[in-house]
Amino acid sequence: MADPFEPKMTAFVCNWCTYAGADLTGTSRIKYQSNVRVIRLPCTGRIDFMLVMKAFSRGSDGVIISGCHPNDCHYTSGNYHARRRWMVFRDLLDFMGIDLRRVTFSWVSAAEGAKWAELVNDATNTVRALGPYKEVQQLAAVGIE
Amino acid sequence: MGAYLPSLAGRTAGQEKYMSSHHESSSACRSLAARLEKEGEVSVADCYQCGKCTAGCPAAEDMDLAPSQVLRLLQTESPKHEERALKSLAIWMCIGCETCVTRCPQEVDLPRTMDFLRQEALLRNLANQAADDVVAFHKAFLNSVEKAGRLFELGMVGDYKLRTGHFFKDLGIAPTMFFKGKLGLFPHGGANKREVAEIFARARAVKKESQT
Amino acid sequence: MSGNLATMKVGYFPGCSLQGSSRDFAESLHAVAKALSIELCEVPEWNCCGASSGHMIEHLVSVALPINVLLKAQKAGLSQVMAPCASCYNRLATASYEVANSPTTKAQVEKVLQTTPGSIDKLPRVLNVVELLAQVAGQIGPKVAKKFEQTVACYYGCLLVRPAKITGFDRTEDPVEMDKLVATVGGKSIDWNFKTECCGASFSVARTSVVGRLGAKIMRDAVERKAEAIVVACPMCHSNLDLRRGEINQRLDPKTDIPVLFITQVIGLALGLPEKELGLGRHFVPVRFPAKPVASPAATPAAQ
Amino acid sequence: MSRVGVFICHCGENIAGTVDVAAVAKAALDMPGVVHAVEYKYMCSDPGQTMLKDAIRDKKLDGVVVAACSPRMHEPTFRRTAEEGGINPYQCEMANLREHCSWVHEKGEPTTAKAVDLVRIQVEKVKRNHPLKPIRVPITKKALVLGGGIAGIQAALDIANTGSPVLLVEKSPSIGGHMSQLSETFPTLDCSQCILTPRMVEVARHPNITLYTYSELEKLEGFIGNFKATIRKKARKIDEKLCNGCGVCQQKCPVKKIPDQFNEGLSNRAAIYVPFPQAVPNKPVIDLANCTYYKTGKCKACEKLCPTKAIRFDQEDQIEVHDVGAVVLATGYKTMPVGNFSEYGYGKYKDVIDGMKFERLASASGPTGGAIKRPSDGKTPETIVFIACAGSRDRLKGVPYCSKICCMYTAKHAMLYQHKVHGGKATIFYMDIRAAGKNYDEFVRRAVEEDGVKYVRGRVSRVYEDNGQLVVKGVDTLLGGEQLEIRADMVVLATAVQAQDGAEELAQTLHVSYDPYRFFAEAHPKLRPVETNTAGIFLAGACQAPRDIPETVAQASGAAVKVAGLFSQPELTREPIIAVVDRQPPPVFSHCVGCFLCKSACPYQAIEEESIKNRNGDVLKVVAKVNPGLCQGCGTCVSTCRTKAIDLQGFSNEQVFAELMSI
Amino acid sequence: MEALQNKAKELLAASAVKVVIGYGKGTGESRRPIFVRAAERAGDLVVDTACTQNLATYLTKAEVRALGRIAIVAIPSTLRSILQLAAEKQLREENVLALAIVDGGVRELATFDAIEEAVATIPDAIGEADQKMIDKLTAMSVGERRAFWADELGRCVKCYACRSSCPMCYCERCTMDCNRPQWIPVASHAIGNLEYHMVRAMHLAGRCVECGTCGAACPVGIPVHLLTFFAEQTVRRQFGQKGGASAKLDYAMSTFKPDDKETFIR
Repeated sequence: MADPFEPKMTAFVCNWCTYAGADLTGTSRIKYQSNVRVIRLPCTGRIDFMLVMKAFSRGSDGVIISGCHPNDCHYTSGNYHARRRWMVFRDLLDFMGIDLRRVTFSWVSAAEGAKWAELVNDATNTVRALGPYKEVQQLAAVGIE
Repeated sequence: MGAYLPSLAGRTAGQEKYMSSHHESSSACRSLAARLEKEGEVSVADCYQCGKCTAGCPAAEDMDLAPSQVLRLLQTESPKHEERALKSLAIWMCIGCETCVTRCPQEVDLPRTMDFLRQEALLRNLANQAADDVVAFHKAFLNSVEKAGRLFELGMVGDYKLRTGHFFKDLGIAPTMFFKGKLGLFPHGGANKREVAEIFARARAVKKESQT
Repeated sequence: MSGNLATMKVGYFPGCSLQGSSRDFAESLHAVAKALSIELCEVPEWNCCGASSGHMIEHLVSVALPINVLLKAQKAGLSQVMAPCASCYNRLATASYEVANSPTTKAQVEKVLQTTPGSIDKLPRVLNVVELLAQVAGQIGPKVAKKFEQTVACYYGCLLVRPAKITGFDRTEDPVEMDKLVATVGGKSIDWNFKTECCGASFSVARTSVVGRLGAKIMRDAVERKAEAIVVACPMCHSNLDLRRGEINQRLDPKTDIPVLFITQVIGLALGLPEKELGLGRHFVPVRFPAKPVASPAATPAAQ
Repeated sequence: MSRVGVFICHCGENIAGTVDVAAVAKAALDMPGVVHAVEYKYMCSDPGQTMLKDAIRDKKLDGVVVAACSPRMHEPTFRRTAEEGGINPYQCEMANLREHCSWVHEKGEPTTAKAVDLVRIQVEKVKRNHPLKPIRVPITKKALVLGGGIAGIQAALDIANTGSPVLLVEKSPSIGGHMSQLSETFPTLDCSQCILTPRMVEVARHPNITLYTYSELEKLEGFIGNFKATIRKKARKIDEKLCNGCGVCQQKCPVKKIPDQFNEGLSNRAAIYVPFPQAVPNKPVIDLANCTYYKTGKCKACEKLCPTKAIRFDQEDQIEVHDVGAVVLATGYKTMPVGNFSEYGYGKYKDVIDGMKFERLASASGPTGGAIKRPSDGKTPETIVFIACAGSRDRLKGVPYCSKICCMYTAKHAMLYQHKVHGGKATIFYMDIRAAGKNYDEFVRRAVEEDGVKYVRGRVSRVYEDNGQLVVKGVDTLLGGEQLEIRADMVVLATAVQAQDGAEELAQTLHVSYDPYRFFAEAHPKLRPVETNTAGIFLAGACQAPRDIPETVAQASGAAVKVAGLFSQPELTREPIIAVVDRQPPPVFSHCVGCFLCKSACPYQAIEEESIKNRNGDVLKVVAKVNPGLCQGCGTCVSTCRTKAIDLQGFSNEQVFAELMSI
Repeated sequence: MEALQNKAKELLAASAVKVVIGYGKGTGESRRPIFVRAAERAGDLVVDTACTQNLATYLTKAEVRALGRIAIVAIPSTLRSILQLAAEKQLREENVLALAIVDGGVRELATFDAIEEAVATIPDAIGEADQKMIDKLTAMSVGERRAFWADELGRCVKCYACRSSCPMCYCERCTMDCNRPQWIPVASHAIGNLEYHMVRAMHLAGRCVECGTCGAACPVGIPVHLLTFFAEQTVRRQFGQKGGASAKLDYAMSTFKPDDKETFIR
């Protein structure tokens, strides 16, 4: 624990808007913090809430979930379904005592390269400030024989 | 339509102007359009200058500015233009018949805008002289209400005449009115005078703080 | 609102002019209401609604005053309030609309009137006189004593029908409710162009010339289309077309002396109520059918 | 145990300049399952790709990870290469070391560490990839065109000319649509009928086109290449084969006073009628609502007098079902009913008319033979006022959008009027003149400069009638808002263009989306203007947005090409990135419990119910089944499925889970 | 009570149904589910306030299905279960007859429509104690909640009693049993337990009929039902949809409105 804490960020993004947006961040050479690891899925509709749970139990300190803006979904309505799922899942996370400041939901379009950089930086900074997600990581330790 | 200051420059310039006029600065830094949007919930930006309001306005021929021009002057957000609107006779000639807003394709509430401009013009002492009688009438009217809780027509007319000096105007019809029982010689009781007076007072107070 | 209640109870906001310049309107209204067994419950301690000047120069006042009236009515347990004066009607309606649709204004008004939160959420419904009469039109027909067999021009003016989203009354551009009432009492009403054109309203005092000009247009079209009288439901329309007839006639050739009646007077006449009760005597332009040219007292003095 | 090869691209300095590629390669070699890891300057170059192919062969690789640029850039490239190398293309994944790493982070250890992670993620994924085959779907090479206006006609002809059969369905008794009602057309003033009629006839004669007039689409099932269309042929009550269009029935029909829709009510027609002389097909139809026989049970005059005995009072609607591979929507528009513009007195005053009525008045085939006459008294209007934007750009009473064609047709109307009524005075009240188009602005200028049309910049507040004339109260905003009162003999409103009635319902039957104004929505506003978001359904003309004739025709041909392109393939091949429902040996059959919650989650109605039966055909279990033709692979169903019975090929639970666990 | 017994007798005698699932005497004051298959045993049926378990759980069990048409003694949550199961195509109208307990008496509900009407009259309220608890929890700080659940779920032994007692957990293979990938570790440990209960809550959001049987079934007394109750409530609050309201599918989590309102997506 000598060197300063660098949060482990996991991002689940859709292929058509946010992943493309992140590509644009690259082509526009906008720099952002390197903590994030992106997992690419076809659509936010494909993002199983279990993935978020697993990300935490796997030791992520923060999670980013992002896809197409409403109306822009490549699959017309995958993001609408996702949004509903998040609206419930987020409440449940909170109800079960998961710190919502560690979960960032966002719409980033293929044109919003800058927004992606900003998003990642904000999320990373927030989580860095919060420190490692001991609460859950401890849980993980408990009872694993 | 000549070129005008870009709105930003306009605003700062506007500030000085407002300062010089006795008027609390806070609201001053914002353009009339911006304040109208906040205080009156009317967006002059919605107006695309089709002129339908002017076309149907019964008072237009007594106005020095067409109603649509009044909106245009606000759209530029330049103090120069705002002042022209405030000094115009037009805002006082508006009868409030609501014809314009009833037909406006963009639902811009022009009567409300006119109300706003009249109040602002009074506040800044910019009211057009040619409208003195109109102003006098409205003041007399409200005065009467503020005092008696209800309008006392004879009193109001008297007050109006004092304010305007139109002593002989309408003198002819007065006796007839009286004789026809249409002019009460005494104010009507019945209203809760204090209450009404307080409403006036508090309203003015609230208005002020809403602007600061 | 079913049209045939034994006695119908409705809140009543006279407004200032009905106590003064428009006594005749008041008298005829009360007479007719009595005849149709409508109980007009005057709003206790009512205050002026601020029309026509309030909104012109002090907006917040112009909202607070009417709401204050409606709150009193609400306290008195009145579910609807009828304002005979079109101007009052419009102010009451507008004020209710504004507090209902603009949170900011609502908050401010609550401050001004120092009301308990929520109390201005369920204000009484505002009616104009024509709306009220339309509600009981069913009972008027049978009660008609002598048909009102004149051809008239129903003049609605501005504030009964505008703006639609606020008054929500009748057809904004081409209203018909008053015409229907005239028909129920056996009258004929003409189809004309100035039903809703403005007559100059509150400029009656300050800008008589405007009233003269606008009034002239209105009268001309009505007369050309063979109207024997103008029927109105607004004190300002009435005084502008009646009291200011001199001003108007200066711009008319030939001059016209057709009378201006309140809709309540028309119905009153049909119900056979005595002219006195209907305040017909108070008019400047005498009520005669057919109007024969008289040197109306209004004609002379206005010219000065 | 899988044998994965990792190929790290320097992309010149783009990656290597920031990421320690050698270190990445070294780290990769330590990853379980990786048997080969190299770095190279340009993986996408020929030598780079050859290197990849050789490695696959020599090192017997069964999976490949190319760590280079974004998969959105080169995934297709490297998958092809992998295939040429001898493995299934879907055994190749890309790690995005450029856009997501080297270009967005500073040079340094953390960046290299991230690069390694990105590679590991893909290695873990590729180890769980399965060989996938592109999906092949057969195509029925027959097109359905909905709407027989100029858009439908053009699309049908273009498709038919490529050799594919076309069903053209029109709901009214004749094709031709609005264009057949028009007088002359801007900007060339050539007569609409003259250019349209030949096309209509061509449609009728074309061997590849089957014409369904007076018919409607009832139902459309299936998916791209494999639609099933149910068409209702409404009963004309005549035998089209026997009828020779002599027209005796129309002359003899006792009911004559029915407002003629084609002439916008400016003339009357009989209860049995052909909509207009040039109608295709030129066969009458009986209007049940007005026919005396259907109202009273008596009459039958037409039947008695028909020389070919073609009248069939007992004729019923017919339902036909056809397989089609593609659909072109060309259902057109309607003009806004102006009833709600009471301030203009439309409906109250006979001489206040809309643009379409004016077209009929100006049309040589119209009720007045092309003479401009007032509907009220047949008098020639000496003064005429045109009001633009009657409904368009009007939030309050109309539609907020610009109807696009009005500026042009109003200019045309004024011009025609000036040509037909010498010394007539035409005034146009306008807000803006939108005349963007080839020779459009020139056209408008001509109206002003040569034909003396007066353009007044301002809107009209009110129109009212005053002894026999219409008083138009307008304003001239260019004169500083001066009020302007014109006493006109006739007023023409340029009414807004709106989506066709029933557009919403149709969109729902077809599962195409539509905008707030009920116009059908294109798949992409710029790049896919004639496609809908439902594969195999295309758009032409004003059913998508207000359009003029040139645009409509162009778009129709565009749609036709899309159809032709689709039909040119032997069969449809699609990315195998689709969802599948698992199948298990009996007695389980599938982990799917058949709750079908996924069904409502699917944006494409791709999920069907499949009954698993035993030999004697009794149902053992009903489970979900994904239609590979419809599924687009969004995976929404996968995350809805509680039993994890549905999975998405290419992004399977196992793959994604492994990716996550590798971090 | 007699009413019910007679009805059951009559139904079985006429073999209008093959079995009546109802409540019988359990140890002490408790009640246990019983399956009455012969008219003469109808007397074993008991109805009283102690009958709180949601018997609908048995409707989807193959063994029970095999018996033929089922009559089931139904408390409100049972009725909702029937509708939800119907909506999820797990139940056919002709195979089930609900014997709803309405203030002591018994009402025969043979059609889904009838049940829908009955359900429509049930207020959207859960037990007072449970509601209090939920309110208490939501009032806590997130840390306190985490502590609360860590403590509660710490006792979970993954016996799956909650799952097997739940009428909506009828899946033949639960996510829990899915091993490729192994979403949730088999062994019982804190994080796995957290994940497991999150899965249950999410899977029941918009489907939970709020019977609380899962909570009652928990051998170590974890209030697991609060999770599904909360899930159901947040669904109802945000989308106005409700589990077990109709036999026609209206599942909040597989439908959407373009204007669903949230405040957290940036």
